Amino acid sequence: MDAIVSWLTSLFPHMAAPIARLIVHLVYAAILSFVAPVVVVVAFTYMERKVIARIQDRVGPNRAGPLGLLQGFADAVKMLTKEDITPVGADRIVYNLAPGLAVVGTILVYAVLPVAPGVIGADLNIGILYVVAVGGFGMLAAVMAGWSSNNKYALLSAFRVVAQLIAYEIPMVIAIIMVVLAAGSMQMGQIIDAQNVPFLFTLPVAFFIFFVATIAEIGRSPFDLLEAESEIVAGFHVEYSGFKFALFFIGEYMHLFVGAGLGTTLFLGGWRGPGASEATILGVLLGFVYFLVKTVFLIFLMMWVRGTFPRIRIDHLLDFGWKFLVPVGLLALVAVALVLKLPFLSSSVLKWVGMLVANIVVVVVSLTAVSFAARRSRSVALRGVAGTER
Amino acid sequence: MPVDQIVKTVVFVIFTVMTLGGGLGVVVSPRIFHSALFLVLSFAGVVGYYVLLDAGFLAAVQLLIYIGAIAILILFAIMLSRGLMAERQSQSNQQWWIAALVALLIFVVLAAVLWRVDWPVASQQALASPSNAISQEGSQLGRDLLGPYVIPFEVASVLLLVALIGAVILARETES
Amino acid sequence: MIPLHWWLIVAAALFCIGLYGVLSRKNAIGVLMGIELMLNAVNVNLVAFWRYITPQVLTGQIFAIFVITVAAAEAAVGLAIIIAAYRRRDTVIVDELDIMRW
Amino acid sequence: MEFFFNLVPLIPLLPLLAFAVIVLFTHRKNRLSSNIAIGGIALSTLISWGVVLATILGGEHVQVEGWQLPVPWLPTGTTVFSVGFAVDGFTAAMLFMVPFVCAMIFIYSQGYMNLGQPNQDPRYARFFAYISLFAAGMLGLVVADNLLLLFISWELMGLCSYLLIGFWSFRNRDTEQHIDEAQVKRARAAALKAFITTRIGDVLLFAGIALLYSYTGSLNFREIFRPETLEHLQEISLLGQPAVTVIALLAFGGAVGKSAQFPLHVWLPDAMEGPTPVSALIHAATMVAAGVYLVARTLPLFIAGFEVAHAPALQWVAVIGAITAFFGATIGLAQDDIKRVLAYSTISQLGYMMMGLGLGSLVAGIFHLLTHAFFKALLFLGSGSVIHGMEHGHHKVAHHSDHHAQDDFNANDMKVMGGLRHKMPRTFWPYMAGTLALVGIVPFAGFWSKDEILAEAFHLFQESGSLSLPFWVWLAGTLGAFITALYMGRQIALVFWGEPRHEAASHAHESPNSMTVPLMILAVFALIGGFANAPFLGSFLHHFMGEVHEASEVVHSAAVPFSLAVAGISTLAALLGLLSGWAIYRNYRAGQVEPFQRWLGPVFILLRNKYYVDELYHLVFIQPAVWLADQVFNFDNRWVVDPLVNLVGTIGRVASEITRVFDTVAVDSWMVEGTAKAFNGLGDALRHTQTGRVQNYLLVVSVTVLLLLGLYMAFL
Amino acid sequence: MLSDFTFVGILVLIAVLLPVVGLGLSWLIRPKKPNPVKQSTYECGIETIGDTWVQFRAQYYIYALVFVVFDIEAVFLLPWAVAYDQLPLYALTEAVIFVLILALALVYAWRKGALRWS
Repeated sequence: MDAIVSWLTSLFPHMAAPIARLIVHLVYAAILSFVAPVVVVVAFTYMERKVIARIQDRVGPNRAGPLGLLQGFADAVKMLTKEDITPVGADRIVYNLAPGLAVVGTILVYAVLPVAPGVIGADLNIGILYVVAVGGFGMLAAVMAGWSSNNKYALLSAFRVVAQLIAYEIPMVIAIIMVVLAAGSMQMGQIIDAQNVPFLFTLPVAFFIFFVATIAEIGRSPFDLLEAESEIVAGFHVEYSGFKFALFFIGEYMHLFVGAGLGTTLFLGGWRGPGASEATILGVLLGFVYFLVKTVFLIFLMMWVRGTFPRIRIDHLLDFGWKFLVPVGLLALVAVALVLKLPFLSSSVLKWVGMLVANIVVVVVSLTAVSFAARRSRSVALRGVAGTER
Repeated sequence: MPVDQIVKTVVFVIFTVMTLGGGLGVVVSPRIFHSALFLVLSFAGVVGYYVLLDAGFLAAVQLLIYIGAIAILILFAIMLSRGLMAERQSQSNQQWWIAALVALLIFVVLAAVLWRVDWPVASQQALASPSNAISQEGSQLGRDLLGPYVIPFEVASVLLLVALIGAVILARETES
Repeated sequence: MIPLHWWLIVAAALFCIGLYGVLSRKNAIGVLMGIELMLNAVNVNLVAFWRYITPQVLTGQIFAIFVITVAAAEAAVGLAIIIAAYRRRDTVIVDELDIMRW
Repeated sequence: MEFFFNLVPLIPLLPLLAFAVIVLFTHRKNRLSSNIAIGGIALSTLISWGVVLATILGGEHVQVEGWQLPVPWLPTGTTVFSVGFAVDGFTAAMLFMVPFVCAMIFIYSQGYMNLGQPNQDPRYARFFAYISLFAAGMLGLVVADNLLLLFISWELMGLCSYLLIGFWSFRNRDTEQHIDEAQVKRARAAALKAFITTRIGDVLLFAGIALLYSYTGSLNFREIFRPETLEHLQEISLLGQPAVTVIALLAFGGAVGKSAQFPLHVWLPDAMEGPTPVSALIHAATMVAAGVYLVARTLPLFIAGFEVAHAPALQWVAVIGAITAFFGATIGLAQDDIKRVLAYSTISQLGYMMMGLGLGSLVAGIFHLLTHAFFKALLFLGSGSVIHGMEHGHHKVAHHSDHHAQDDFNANDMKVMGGLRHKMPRTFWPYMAGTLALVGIVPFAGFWSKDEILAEAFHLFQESGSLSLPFWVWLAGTLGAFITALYMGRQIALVFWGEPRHEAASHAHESPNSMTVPLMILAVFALIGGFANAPFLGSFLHHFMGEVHEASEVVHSAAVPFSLAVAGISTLAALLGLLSGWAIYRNYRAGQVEPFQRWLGPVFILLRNKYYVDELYHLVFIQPAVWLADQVFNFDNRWVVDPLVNLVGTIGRVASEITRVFDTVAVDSWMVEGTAKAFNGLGDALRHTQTGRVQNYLLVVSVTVLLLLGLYMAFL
Repeated sequence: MLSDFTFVGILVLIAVLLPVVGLGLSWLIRPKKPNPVKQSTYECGIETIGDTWVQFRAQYYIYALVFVVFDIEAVFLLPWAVAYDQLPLYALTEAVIFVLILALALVYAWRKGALRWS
């Protein structure tokens, strides 16, 4: 970004630096607000359909354009031209605000996503906290949509969404705290800089928690209860149609991408890779490619998960969040903090090894605890069965 | 006036409209659900204030706690105690006009006092470089919280524990 | 910079709006929202004082964080009380919750 | 020895920890809970005595300079609120007494609450949690090095007293039928009364603390009592007085509430509704001692800028103390409830302590506080033992007889007792020791400490050479001593002599060891406690803590020489009172009109009804407050006129009632009761005006704030 | 500091244009033929029965409650985590105590069945 600013000022000597910066900001904001949504939605709906089709041994979209590549654009045009219906009894203002809030809230997160060396909207020093904080708009949008639709299923769904979001926000925050602890900063740039060894390898537990929580936050299968068609029709946006529905849809895919992008930044070293640097245009492009590859890989993982696991029940979902991820996260947090203060782990390599060991210990301990609890509840259940038979 | 000063003033006015307009919406809106949404608007204005005051961390905290948590809590409570929200009846009690008068008078008095006081504003130099809660170099806030404020820091966790216990006891549906 | 007076007066206005809400709303949740507004006004004051009078020490910000903490605890318990009252007495109208009279 | 000082923070923290552990973890296990509580206070006692020993051995350096441990709590701007600890001679003297007496009471409680018996209290564990917290509050208050921690502890005690006095304020209908509805209601009312009455004092104290902080920027005792700080405080004028006097009087207001001085004494007798160990705790070691401690601790504020004999704040202390001492003792004459007699005796003895302090003598006041703590704890626990025995006797009687004797038996009523010295010898002898100590017979503890106060007064009287304040104080003290002896004579005669006047009394039997052993231990202290400062043993306490306030350069204390005349007069008065009380009531029979009533007539009724102070407060404070509330809240309602009319009517009626009271008292005491009832009824009628709407109340608060702001603006 | 946030401000302004422009565009080109059946509330194909405002469970509120508590924990722990390198050893114990007390909250809610969905 700074490079572009200085390039602009050198190109137009009369231009003041703030103006140049403003122009760059405006352009980048426009890219994030208009280009990114279209690209993300089109590309990843296509990818998702293809991947899921592969997993389910189908072909997927193949009519619109070569290999069905234009399917996404066709859908976009369809959405724009659909009739927009507002149900009677809806609270019109709130009803119309909700989809906008959903999509704007998601786009705001992109402001701190470093997509390539030096390319980041605002490298805030509270970067990751900003991400978590802005995430609150998603909840608000869901509640607003659910409430204003004047539909009890929509409202029920909104409740479920919020319950789910809050159940997984906490583990996610704990995972983030672990990253911040290891990196010593909340700033995205510094977090990337700190990953000489990607945190995936030093903090696997944090990555696991973050990954699961991200899937749940986005509301994808197997955590897609909020739109479990068979139970609550189609989620809090059941009454929405046309472009308003499209906005929710865009928001969802933007969220998917940014979730994976954050995962990349926090745990896979972001844009880092051989040859990526801020110094040359080639380096920047290379960094962008690395970022994209890693992010797409994470998205592929999520699609894989979607194709593999069945949807889980709401009580299991909440239990998994509150009674497994949160305690494990807290345990791992304490373990990592302990390791970082151990006096004999003096070099950074030793610290990485120590964190890894701590994580493995946490995994072992928590798995043992879970299996113990499971065995106990099973034996209780068995005893119950035996009791009824007698 | 330099450009950035004008921009700041405009931004300040926008946030003030959000904050006070939202606040007014909270207290006069006939539907409690709208009140809650206005409350969010007001909180968002305060977020803007914190940004203008160079308290970025607090802005994020305000967003996280007030909009992300407290507003949600309030919305939940509204939905759990439905009944009132659908009706478009008056949301004010009989003493509202005295209340309005008193609030207005208090505002006048406060404003007069605040206006008169000659605040001991710090030097230009100090104003230009405020301390930063979270900065490039690390967290002054973290050092303070675990330094001179360590007792309040721990007490806060106890407070939260107590609040949680109390609220769970109160809100739990009676076992039957 | 924007003069300190402006912040203080805006905060005072927010405080008085909140006060009005507390005094005049029928719905207990509305009362609680008024309280939240008042607490926000306090925080604006704290942060403004920090920024303008003692920008070198973080006291103002730290106090604001503690106020936010207390506000959250207060909201949690307050709303729980309201929900409990609603469940038992089927109303959230403050005027009807007058079991303490006489 | 430094070792013990480092443990000082543990002294209040251990009982606090015991409280937390009981509440959070062991509240279902009764025996464990009580053992944890006792263990906590016992450890505190050990540490405290270690500290006392260290202080004694540390010599003048530690006793005067003290040892400090500041703990920063909350930095606010440029100053830091600290919650530190400090120990000096004075603290050490308190530390000798407080945890020990508390420990005795804890052990006693295990028996009193019927551990392991079928009638064990269902909230047994909770009781121990509460008293642990109570003890933690008092100990925190004693070791605080600043007014902030002192105030926190102070309020903690306020809360605990509320919880404990109202301990029986609810009952489980299935399991607690022995607690009748009336008692539940009384407990509730008493708890509220204690809380609200002391709250009046607390508000004053808080105002004083805030004022002090705003002037000095510190709440640390050491810093406040620096000569230059005191001088600074003298120079500021506030309401036409030096600020220091105003602050001192506000602090004294707090002490008046907490230590049940006239006119805020009304809560203390009602506090009897709590379990007896609580009464002992409140009356002896903790609650009421806190007020005296506060005055003693802040004594330099009372004197600063004046001669000791002419300091206005100090004179107030002396006057209030003298009034309370006399007035409490006279009420004690006419009470039937064994604990109530002791309660009024406490009020009166607290008056003595305040008198001592009011004469500028730290040692005299605190010496009496210490000895009194021992013998009053003894007397209360003894009375608890008596009641316990009576209840057992009643239980037995009720068990044997066919009719269910839930009738109107009151185990606290001295009129139904009698002859218990044979039934309960192990309660009787310690009780006698306590009585002799309270009355002030050589060589029991009370003699030495009471004499010290009276000698101080007499000494000042001799110095001034005129019938000024010290003389009246001395006179009130001496008269009080006589009356004290009189009512104690009446009490022991009614309880332990004569014939049993009720079946329960004849079937009463001795209490368990966990109750009687603490009594005996305390009896030993009641006997020898006075030697700590006995003149012929060199007035040890004087050397130990007398110079604590010297650093402030305003308090100078030297031991007043022992005066045979003063001691002789008061001993004579005491002996005379005790013997005549005993002689008059020795052969009192059930159903007789009391001898005192026969002789004193209407005065006796006045005393029995405690000078009608409660009724007066109801009339003067509660009703107008309620009325005012109503008017303010509903001034837009249609009943603007009605209450006004009512008020006029009320005033007229009240006036007529008052005259009627004075007219009829001499004729027929029943009319008095009727009047009281009429007042009550009036109160009921006016009570309906309290709206119960929070927003109304807050509106009034807002209007008040507005008015205050307006005033501030006007004077800006 | 403020300049860090200018981009966020610009992004808000521009991002709001997305729904505005999109809705405007679709308003221009979409069909508009409302009728009562179309506008009625959709539930499962048959007519809606009863009020929308069914009674919701307090359980949701309790989840939100635990969430609030832990959210605040995050607010306190993030500065701690950032400053962790520069803090002495006792920062570890302090934070562990802090976390333990909140874990106690979780345990309490768990034991009381506040986290049970049924």
